[in-house]
Amino acid sequence: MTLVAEPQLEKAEAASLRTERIVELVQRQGALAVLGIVLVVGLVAYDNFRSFDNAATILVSAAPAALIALGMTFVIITGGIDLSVGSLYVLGGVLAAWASQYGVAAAFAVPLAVCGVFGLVQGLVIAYARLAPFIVTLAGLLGARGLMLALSNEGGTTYLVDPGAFKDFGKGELLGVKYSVYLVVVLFVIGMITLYRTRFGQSVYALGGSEDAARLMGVRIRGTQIKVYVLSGLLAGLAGAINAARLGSGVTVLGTGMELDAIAAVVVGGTLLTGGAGTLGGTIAGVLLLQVIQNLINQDGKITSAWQTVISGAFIALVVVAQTYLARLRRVASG
Amino acid sequence: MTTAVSSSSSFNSATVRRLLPLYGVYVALAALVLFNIVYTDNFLAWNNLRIQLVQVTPVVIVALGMALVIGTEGIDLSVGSVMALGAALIPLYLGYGMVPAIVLALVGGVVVGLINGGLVAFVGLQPIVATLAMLVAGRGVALVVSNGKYKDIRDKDFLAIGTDAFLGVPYTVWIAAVLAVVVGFVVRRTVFGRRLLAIGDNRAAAQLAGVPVKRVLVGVYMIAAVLAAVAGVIQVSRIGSADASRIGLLIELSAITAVVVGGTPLTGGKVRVLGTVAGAFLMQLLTATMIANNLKDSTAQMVQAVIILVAVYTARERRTR
Amino acid sequence: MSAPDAPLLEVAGVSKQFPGVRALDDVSFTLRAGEVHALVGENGAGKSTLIKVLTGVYQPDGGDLRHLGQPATFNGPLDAQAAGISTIYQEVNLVPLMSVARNLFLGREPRNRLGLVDVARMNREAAEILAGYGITSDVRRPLGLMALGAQQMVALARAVMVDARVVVMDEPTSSLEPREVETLFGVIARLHERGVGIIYVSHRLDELYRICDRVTVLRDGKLVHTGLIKDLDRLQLVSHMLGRPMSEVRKEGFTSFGGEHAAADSKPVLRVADLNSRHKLTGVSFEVLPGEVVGLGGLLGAGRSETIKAVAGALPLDRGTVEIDGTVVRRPNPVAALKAGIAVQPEDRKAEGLALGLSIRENIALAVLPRLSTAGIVSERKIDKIVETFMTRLRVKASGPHQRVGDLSGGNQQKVLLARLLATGPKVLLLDEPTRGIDVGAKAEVQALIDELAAEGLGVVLVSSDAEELIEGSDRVVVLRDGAVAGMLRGEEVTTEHLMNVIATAAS
Amino acid sequence: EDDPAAKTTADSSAAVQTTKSAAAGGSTCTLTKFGGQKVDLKTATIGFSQSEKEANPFRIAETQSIKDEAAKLGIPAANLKVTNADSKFDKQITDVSTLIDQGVQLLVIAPLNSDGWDSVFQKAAAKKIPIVTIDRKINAKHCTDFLTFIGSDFYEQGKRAADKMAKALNNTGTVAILLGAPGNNVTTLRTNGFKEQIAKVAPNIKIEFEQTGQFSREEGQKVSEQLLQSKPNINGIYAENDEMALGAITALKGASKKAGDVKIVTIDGTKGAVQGIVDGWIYSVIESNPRFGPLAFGTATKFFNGEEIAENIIISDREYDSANAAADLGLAY
Ligand SMILES: Nc1ncnc2c1ncn2[C@@H]1O[C@H](COP(=O)(O)OP(=O)(O)OP(=O)(O)O)[C@@H](O)[C@H]1O
Ligand SMILES: Nc1ncnc2c1ncn2[C@@H]1O[C@H](COP(=O)(O)OP(=O)(O)OP(=O)(O)O)[C@@H](O)[C@H]1O
Ligand SMILES: [Mg+2]
Ligand SMILES: [Mg+2]
Repeated sequence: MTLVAEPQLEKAEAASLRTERIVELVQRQGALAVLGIVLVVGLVAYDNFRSFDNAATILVSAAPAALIALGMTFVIITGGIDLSVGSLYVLGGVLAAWASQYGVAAAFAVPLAVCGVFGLVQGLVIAYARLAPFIVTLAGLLGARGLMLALSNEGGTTYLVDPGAFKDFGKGELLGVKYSVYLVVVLFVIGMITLYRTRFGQSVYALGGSEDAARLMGVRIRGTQIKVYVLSGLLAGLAGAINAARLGSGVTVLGTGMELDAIAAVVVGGTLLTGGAGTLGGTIAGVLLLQVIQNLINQDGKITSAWQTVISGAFIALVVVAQTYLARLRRVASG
Repeated sequence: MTTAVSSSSSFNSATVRRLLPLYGVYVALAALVLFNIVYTDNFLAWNNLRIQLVQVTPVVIVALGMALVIGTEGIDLSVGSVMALGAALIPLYLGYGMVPAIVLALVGGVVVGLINGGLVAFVGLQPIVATLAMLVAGRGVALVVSNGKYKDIRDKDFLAIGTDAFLGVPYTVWIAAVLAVVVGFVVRRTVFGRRLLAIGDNRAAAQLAGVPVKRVLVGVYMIAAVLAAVAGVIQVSRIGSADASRIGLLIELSAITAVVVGGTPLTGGKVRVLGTVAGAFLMQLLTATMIANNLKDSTAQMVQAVIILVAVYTARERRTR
Repeated sequence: MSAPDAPLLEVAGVSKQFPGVRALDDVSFTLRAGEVHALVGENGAGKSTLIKVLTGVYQPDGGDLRHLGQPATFNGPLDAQAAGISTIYQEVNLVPLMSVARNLFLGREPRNRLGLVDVARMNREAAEILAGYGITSDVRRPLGLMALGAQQMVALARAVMVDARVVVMDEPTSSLEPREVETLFGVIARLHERGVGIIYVSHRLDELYRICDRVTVLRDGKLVHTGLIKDLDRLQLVSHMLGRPMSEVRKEGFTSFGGEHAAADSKPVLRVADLNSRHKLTGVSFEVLPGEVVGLGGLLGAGRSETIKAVAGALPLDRGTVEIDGTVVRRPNPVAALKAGIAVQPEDRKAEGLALGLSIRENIALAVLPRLSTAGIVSERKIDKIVETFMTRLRVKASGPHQRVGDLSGGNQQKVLLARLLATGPKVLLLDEPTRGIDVGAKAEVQALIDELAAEGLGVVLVSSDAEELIEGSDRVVVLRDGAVAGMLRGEEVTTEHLMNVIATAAS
Repeated sequence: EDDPAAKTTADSSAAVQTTKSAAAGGSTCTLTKFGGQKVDLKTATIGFSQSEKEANPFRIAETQSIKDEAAKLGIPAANLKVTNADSKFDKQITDVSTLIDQGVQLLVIAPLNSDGWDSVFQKAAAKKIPIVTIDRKINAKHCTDFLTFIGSDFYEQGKRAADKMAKALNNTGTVAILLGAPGNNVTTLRTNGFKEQIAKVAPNIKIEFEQTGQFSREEGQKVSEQLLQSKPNINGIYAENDEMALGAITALKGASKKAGDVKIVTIDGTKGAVQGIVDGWIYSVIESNPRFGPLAFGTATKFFNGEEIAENIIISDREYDSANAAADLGLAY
């Protein structure tokens, strides 16, 4: 026995199914489509946009944001949200720079451990005290920033990355592209496998799709919740670490508004904030899209900082509105 | 958000459990006041209380609107930018007098509210996304309007709003108090308020029950934005300058915290106005306590994090579990 | 392990308290291997709660649970599943956004050598399994796009898929059409042969007599009877459930509907003409006279709910008009429809009907707020009056008007919803499955009420999957198929036989 | 509407930066030592990376000064690429990287932070692009990573503020500090300079209160209001920028203090603050001159002409007090 559904469908239904599939594709890959359009505009309008260097710059700059958005995607698919990532990102950077004196392993391990524990605590509170993720991670945002300030003498001390393997990691390139970009690619592939092809991934979707149903179907709700917040914390810490390696120091003035940027990227990538649906491919497209827009604004060089903000905001709205309309079209097409 | 599951309720502490969410924020507030009476110099001086009242005003006003939005199961991240926009509009028409300038600032709020509400109600965007876009773009517009620069305000009448008092209580505090009463009345006693809660509890059901859902939603976002604009105007009158790049920065987080700490659940269907005001006071007093005792910024932020968690934990709804 | 003849599941003296309600009070229950055990009782009797206690969703406040003769505690549905207890809960509990196959296999996905989910195999196997239940739609599509009945079949397939020793079904047939019910009974028969113990909850008595061996009756959280079902006749069973002497209980098998009502010469109160909505409705037209009950018949997915929604202005239309008392409703939307005098009771009362977090009072008043207010300010006095009137009239059982609707039993929730409709003083009532999931007592009351309302001159449109209810209750039946009118039964033709005929010929 | 360009040009001759010590401290750098190419500024592409939104007087004046000077030198507007990091450090790093990709031949950077520029240096060094940092220093290797730093000595500013405070209070009293944004080296240096100098010259002055006002007027006012409640007997306020000082004045007015009751010393030299001296509210303002255009382009020209360039070009900042405020109000920005 195989799939028997389609042959039985009448012609008209088959046709409507086909349009539905197309609309679905466009909608799922909406960010990618817009990214394509924006890239074409950039390529045509700005000479410098075409260079390999510029592409490399876009990728490297997008790396930390991509990692944060990766974790955020998991969290948002469960129907949660993580506002603490911006603070954890700074904290991770400071810790990595400080720990780099003990070698490259410590430089990665310390931020991962601390930010992971931060995520764990948030996950535990969300899962067991059943407080809204929004509020818990808002407190996490303050807590992590406070910890970062405490560690850095109220932000006054900037730890420099020790010359050594960790710093080399930040400087190193392969085929003209920084190592961090490869790391991000690898992690996204692992992320995709985890999300689409493991039981944990299934439980992430189930939890976001319907918490009650998931519980009754035997999904370990708390375990899943805790895991996604740990994951998000770890990735934010790692993003901080690779950024510290790149910058050569544990900069303390980073990260404000980073959480909103990450959320925007994830949402632009087509993930529903209500949970239950979303893709990592969309998230990558979302991250790159926001980065490319910035890049184009810089290429132009004449847009004042005030207008830059207007454009960014309008763009987010535009993409999301377009997506909503496509989703509606799809629902109509599928009846 | 969810119903049911696990554990049973016991009876001995049942009353406490029932009352704590309702009055937890007031208990916390009282505890903090006691702490301050003992440890903070001059805490009970009228001047000090006046300062606390004046400083909390913008958060209270913004939080009132936020509470309404949260009551519809929404959220409004754009309030800070709306404050900035309101502030940026003030100097433009102050030359024609105080009233036109204020009216214009409020109209700015109305416009943003219409856009927010439109995106949520008609386009069907999730509130957090719609208002996130507006958070970014709104401040940009404020900066464009103000030409990127802040302006000092010299209009005596206008500055009087921020500095003068009636019966010893500053005008701004009166404004906040009146707004709180009005919002409380709207929630409890008006058709609009009932409808808002029904939408927050079950939007589909409200729709089928003939509630003009879209109109109510647009109304709610408009009120939130206008209140934010009012807060912006008050802030300008208090500081004496309109700085679009600074005013209202991160106030959305303070406002949401105040609302949630005050016992309004993020899941909608319920609005607690007095709790919201108390929540705002709690957070204000917390900051004041830490500044007055010259705590380091790092410590202050960590303490604040813990207190938010504890407060929200006590205020959380405990039904059915 | 345990003694071979030990009961599969056994509870002794369990109690469960919710804020303000004692949902279970010292209940004992035994499930033996190879039996189909009916669990019956009025709405709110505690059936679902007992099931949730048995399957680890709730921890009981007191009492013992034994599994295969051994004391057991289940710390969650997963524990129960591991012990071979599968459950189909009352509300379809699947994840609408996930694909059908992923829903079917959630938590037990087939994995390849790398430990990764083998998606191809999962889809293949899912398609095979579901074909056995008569479901042939694409298993890769989101479950939510399926009809409710099909979703219920997926839940059933999921529950039976594993080697379950116990299968619990909480009202599995409430959203199934007759053909699907037969499939379900086939599955139950197979399980029965395999020696699986089945707990079966339903309000449909004839089903119980067809498939069940033993019956346990709950009332107000207490055990009132347990024994072989063949030892009880329907009258006795109903009298146990209601806790009233048999003489008071109506003769079984009949609905509480009376005779015909419509005055043939009056002008139609509702006229629906040529409703079209892409993929959903094509050219639906019918009329309802004042005092007439018009039934909408058809199979699941025939477009009955869609028609109701379209008339109520809740479904975007490409074409078509709705006329009340000769006046066309312009710009069809729920507000305009309500103003014109159309009141709708949606199919899913939890998702679309009631604001469960609000009080009875607020729910009843919701639709008529403008009438109960001056200048936008509500009059508490007027609300109290109207709420009291309707709570009394519909005999809503609650601790008071301020009780949260979510805490009421299904039947009482339905009554609150009806109260809200009636409070608007409608000319036309659209009722989509008004008695779904409510107990015999409440059902009779609702049916009597529909009669009464029609007698008062309202036009009623009635949708019901219960053929008996539809036939007994309607003066005319409009039969739908694929979103179009396939036939019409009137007068003498309004019989189950004719209905089946029209559906069958239309479907062929 | 006031036109900042017109105003700046009007007093630019008087307000222009002057260097304090052309060769003070550090090594020197030449084009050969640096290894770059000679570039004619008039036809070159030049990148300017601004750190914060041009919303406060300092940033407005700074960006305007760079643009004005470029125009004065006849550099086509299209050749001057300006980016704004909107106070986001990550964005500034990306901005500068993009500028390098666009082929700029000279980088003028107003850095948001002193550390964290490794990746930029790596990239700029590969293309031998000289970097001139203005207003804040970057911690890096001179003549390899960057060409020169032009700006004020923040530590010195703190010390000068301390001297003024000591004088204002006659060496005794209690003082509060309104700190700048935490984690900012301007804050750190202005704080350390002030504290150390106070300890040295006026040990009887007690610093009883330090809270951040985030360099903003609003926060400055809020914190000052709290301060005046918990420490009503404060004698002096040291504000690490003018904005916070102006906020403090509003707070003092609100607490019914009179001008001069509390001595305020502040840093920056904005019009508002200097006016504050005239009005009697502020005791003294230490200037931090933002008009970097002429000096930045002048230095670059010299560099490309083969002249020696010092590591630090420290500008001599003015100071304003009751003696000169009224007369020099026009010099403030
Ligand atoms: N989570 C809960 N919180 C509070 N009360 C509850 C909860 N669940 C059930 N109840 C109450 O417990 C009682 C028993 O409910 P239960 O759902 O077991 O009834 P039921 O027999 O399944 O009814 P129905 O036939 O309507 O499904 C009802 O009064 C109900 O209101
Ligand atoms: N087997 C199926 N697979 C996918 N979609 C279906 C299937 N059956 C029905 N549908 C869709 O589900 C919708 C259900 O229609 P609707 O709810 O109006 O049916 P109904 O006649 O009211 O049945 P019910 O008794 O459930 O109320 C229809 O739009 C139809 O396109
Ligand atoms: Mg039940
Ligand atoms: Mg239906």
